[in-house]
Amino acid sequence: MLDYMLKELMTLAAARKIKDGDIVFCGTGISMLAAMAAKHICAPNSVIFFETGAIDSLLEEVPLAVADSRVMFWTSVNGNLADAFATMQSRITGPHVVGIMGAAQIDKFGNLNSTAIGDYFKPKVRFSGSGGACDVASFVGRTITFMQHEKRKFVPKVDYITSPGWLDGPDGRKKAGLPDGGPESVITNMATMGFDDITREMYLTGFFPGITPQQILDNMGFDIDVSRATEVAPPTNFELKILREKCDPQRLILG
Amino acid sequence: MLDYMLKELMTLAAARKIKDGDIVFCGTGISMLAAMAAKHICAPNSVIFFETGAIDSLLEEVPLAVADSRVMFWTSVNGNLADAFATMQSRITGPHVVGIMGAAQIDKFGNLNSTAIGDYFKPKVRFSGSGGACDVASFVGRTITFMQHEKRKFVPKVDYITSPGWLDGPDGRKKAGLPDGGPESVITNMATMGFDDITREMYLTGFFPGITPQQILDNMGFDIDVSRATEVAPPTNFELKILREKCDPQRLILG
Amino acid sequence: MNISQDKTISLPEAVTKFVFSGCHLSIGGFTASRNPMAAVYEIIRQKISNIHLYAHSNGQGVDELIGAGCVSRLEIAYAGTGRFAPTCVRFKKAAQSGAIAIEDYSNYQMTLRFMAGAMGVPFLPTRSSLGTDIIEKWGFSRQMRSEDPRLPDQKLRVMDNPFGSWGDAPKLVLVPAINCDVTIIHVQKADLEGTVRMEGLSFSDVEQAKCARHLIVTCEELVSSDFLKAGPDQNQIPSFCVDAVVHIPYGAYPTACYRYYDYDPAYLNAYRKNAEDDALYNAYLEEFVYGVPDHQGLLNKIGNGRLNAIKADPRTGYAVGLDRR
Amino acid sequence: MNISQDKTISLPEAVTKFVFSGCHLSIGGFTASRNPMAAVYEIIRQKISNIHLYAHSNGQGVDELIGAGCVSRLEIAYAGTGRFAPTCVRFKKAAQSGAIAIEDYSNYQMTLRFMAGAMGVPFLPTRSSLGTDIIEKWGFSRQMRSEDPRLPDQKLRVMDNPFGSWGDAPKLVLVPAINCDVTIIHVQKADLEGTVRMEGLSFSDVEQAKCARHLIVTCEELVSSDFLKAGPDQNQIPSFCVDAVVHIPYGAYPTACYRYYDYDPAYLNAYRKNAEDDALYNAYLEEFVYGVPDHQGLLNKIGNGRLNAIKADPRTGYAVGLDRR
Repeated sequence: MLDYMLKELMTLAAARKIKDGDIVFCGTGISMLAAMAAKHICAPNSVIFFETGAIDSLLEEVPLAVADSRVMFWTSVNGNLADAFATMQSRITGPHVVGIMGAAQIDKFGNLNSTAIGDYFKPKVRFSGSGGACDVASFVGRTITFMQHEKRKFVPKVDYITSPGWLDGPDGRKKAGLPDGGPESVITNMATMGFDDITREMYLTGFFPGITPQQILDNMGFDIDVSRATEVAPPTNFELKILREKCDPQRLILG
Repeated sequence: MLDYMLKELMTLAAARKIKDGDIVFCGTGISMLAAMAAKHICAPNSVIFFETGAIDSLLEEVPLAVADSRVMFWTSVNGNLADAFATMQSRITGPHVVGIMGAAQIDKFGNLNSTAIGDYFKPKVRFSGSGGACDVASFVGRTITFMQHEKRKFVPKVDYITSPGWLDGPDGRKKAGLPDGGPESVITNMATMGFDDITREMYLTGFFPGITPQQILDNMGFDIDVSRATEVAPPTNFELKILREKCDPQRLILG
Repeated sequence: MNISQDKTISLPEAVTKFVFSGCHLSIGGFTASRNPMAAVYEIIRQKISNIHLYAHSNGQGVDELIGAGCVSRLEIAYAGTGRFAPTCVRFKKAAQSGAIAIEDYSNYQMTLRFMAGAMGVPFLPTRSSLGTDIIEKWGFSRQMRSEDPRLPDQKLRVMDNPFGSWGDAPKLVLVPAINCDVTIIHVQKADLEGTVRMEGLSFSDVEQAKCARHLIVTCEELVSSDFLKAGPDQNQIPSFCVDAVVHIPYGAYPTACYRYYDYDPAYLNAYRKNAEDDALYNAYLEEFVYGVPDHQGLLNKIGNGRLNAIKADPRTGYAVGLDRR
Repeated sequence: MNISQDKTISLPEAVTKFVFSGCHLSIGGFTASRNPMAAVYEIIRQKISNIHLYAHSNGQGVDELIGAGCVSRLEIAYAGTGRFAPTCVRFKKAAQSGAIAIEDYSNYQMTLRFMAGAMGVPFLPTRSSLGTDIIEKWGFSRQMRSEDPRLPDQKLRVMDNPFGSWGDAPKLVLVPAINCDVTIIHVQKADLEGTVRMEGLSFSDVEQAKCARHLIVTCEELVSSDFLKAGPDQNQIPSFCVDAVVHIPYGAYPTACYRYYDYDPAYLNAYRKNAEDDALYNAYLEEFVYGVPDHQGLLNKIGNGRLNAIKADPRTGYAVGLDRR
């Protein structure tokens, strides 16, 4: 068995979900590594783009922010925020976009909080705020969310809905007036989760090697169906090689 | 007395109305010559721009369309239509824009028709349509309109309001919800006209040398006040030199 | 959406694949510049009819499509070709005879309508045209609109500012988005995947390109992706918006393509003269459009002498001293 | 509006002239790139307070203005400095202590708000944030809004699509325009009159620039108008939008300026550490901001060694191999 870090498996689990031809919206950190890895592993014709307007950046070095000069070098188009978000809101390109995001809290319908813990007006902990996350979650065909698997992060009700998931269930997005699309999967340091096609509730799709479904449930603030879960395939030699040698050779993100 | 063409005096009469610092919107033809002449004569810091997005074009040769490659060469910024019209609609730059336009018909409130004569749905004569004219007339601080002085062009009621003047009088623009600003002057091959500050009705401000106010009235489909008119100064030697040598040396527009 | 890394295709194939009778089409360019003329002539040769056409100030392309009988409905701001035809002649005749249905907007409104389509919103607001007949007179009737799901139910809407006095704009005109079936633009440079670089003014080509379900890009030069990636600040359209790339030098002829060639005054003047008379116009179509197999055929007929005369000067991007009378 | 042909002015003069206590200010840049830091530090040195600040994802500039006590109200989408501070530290403290009033939007909403201001319309529509607390929770109360004519009466409005099913968007969120008193952006190149060329991504700087009553442009290089006019497709802001041009090399330091220099990881990491502790932060301000007479003073303190380390590589536009831990 190969020696790998959980962070590597998380990244690859996301990369495997990217389809050829997807337009991949990502931030920095492991979401960007996942997008980069996917281009080498399973989606050679996918295009990475950033909310700052950079499309198809070469990424010779890992950027530390989506506005990093490293995203501006050797791109197809250097646009701006207005362009980038229009691509996602567009009825033509938007459905082909997969957004990879993160958050401080998530609920069973995949609603995300990246704004504040506690009362919005007197926050216990204040975070950065939406950035483009709310826009991406509102517009695009599907989203993948990275989370740390902790009880305080998987909560019955997020303190603030920054980015819409399925809202309050099957008709939530439709009632709110949002486009089709929504959360597809959640990837943590323990598991992968999807959302039921009918109920739109989160369920366990995969558990990482060495982790049991019960351990996963023990680290969540709400129950999910675990009956459909299978073990997530560990990284292949090829996948690890791509990730380590092509995507983050300096280990700025993988550590 | 200098020998000059009426077309030259028309052009110069418009040029004289451009103030230093004005942002000058113009089309092709004599409106552009007027803008070019003004830069040399009275408004060195005025900036010429075109609805196609070209700003401050050098204009080494006279363009025959606002999309002519000649407007794209040696400009400050090559933008696009969205930029150009936003500059005019903007509450900050719009009031500083003077628009120079033309039309097939005009009424006493300076409303312009460049769409159709007769019934819109079964036009007797169809013209090109608004282009940017309606936008300019809606947005900018003041407009100058070039007309041929003919009865069929100065009509009591235009067949189609393409570009808003003062609409139906003093409160017309306000009632319609338009910004401040509106028609400032009309320049023909016989005269210059303004609009009364109170009634917003057209009145004669100047008659060309050799033309009487009565001749002017005889060539209009409605009456205007001629009591405030004075003779328009003929072109100076300097003005003619600028126009002929700097603005249209090939006489593509002046003929 | 086409995700392949080589989207090049011949012009006849591209037109056959994406342009169909009854389709909603928009074409780029402005008056006598960068009209996708090679594609326009190919549409005419393929006798595609009943087109619902959108343009802002497109001149020559619109007039030739109308003249050849390809168009049944037109939404437009301006139909003129600069000094060569202050009002496009076949357009004028079609409007006066009632041969086509026309709906008028302003240039900014058409631009905003393409932009709304590109942005994925159903409308955008402007203050343009308040108090005018652009609001009062609908070229397409309410009934026609309600019967056609491909048209918005209203030409445009005037609304009170929902933010009260904010922005000092008591009323707004909402213009509906255009989401057409296909847009065709002609550009200076593209790569195999479809990344586009336009030089000089881009008009509203970017918005037109992005509001369409399918986009055909015809280009003067097919360049390498590396060439474009070395100057990405100058590229405007990403490959994922593009369905077909057609390499067709002089693809805007007889209109101008900045830095490549000028408009051809001889062609445009002769066109106007022919357009005035139905018999002459039919003869023009027979000789210059139907009578040639493709755009190269037209260029061969024009000959190197005239093409050389309109060749762009490298310093200015147009043909300096060209006889434009 | 300034129509003179030479708008250059010193940074202290520009700040004194256009930035005032209580003013509505927007600053350009994004997280750790092209923040107008020299201007930010000058505002702090001039002890301008009670600023109503607008930004989308501005990181370092926003945090330093908040940390120094210059800001009383903030409208923002994201306050983070990339990996250097996923949430800006002084912002976080101010939010948690209630020291400043904050109103949250998304990045696209802030961009559209600047764009609406630049376009001269009171709002623009989007589908973003439907169903979320960005709509439900207003950082500024209805009462505060109704009492302040410089704020729209509503944070945003949800409306039914006035064109029915057109565009398949049953509901829209209308976001109100921002028309601020002054915007400050830092760019790569400008001429004396103020024509601007940004290189790499322009973020929302163009929209921010055009929505403001006054615009201060700080630039790395003052270039000739002829230089800019030789490549006008690459210029974004015309001179008539610009009130003041300030030539200030390293004006974005410690954030990055594409093709000129990278961000300074040492500065940003030390900043974050200092920001965590009030005493350390005051010492930081005393030493690095109040303790230097101007931006050059800060650069002198940093020293050529570190400035050389972040110098951009000409091929890539950033400092290749820079130690960024």
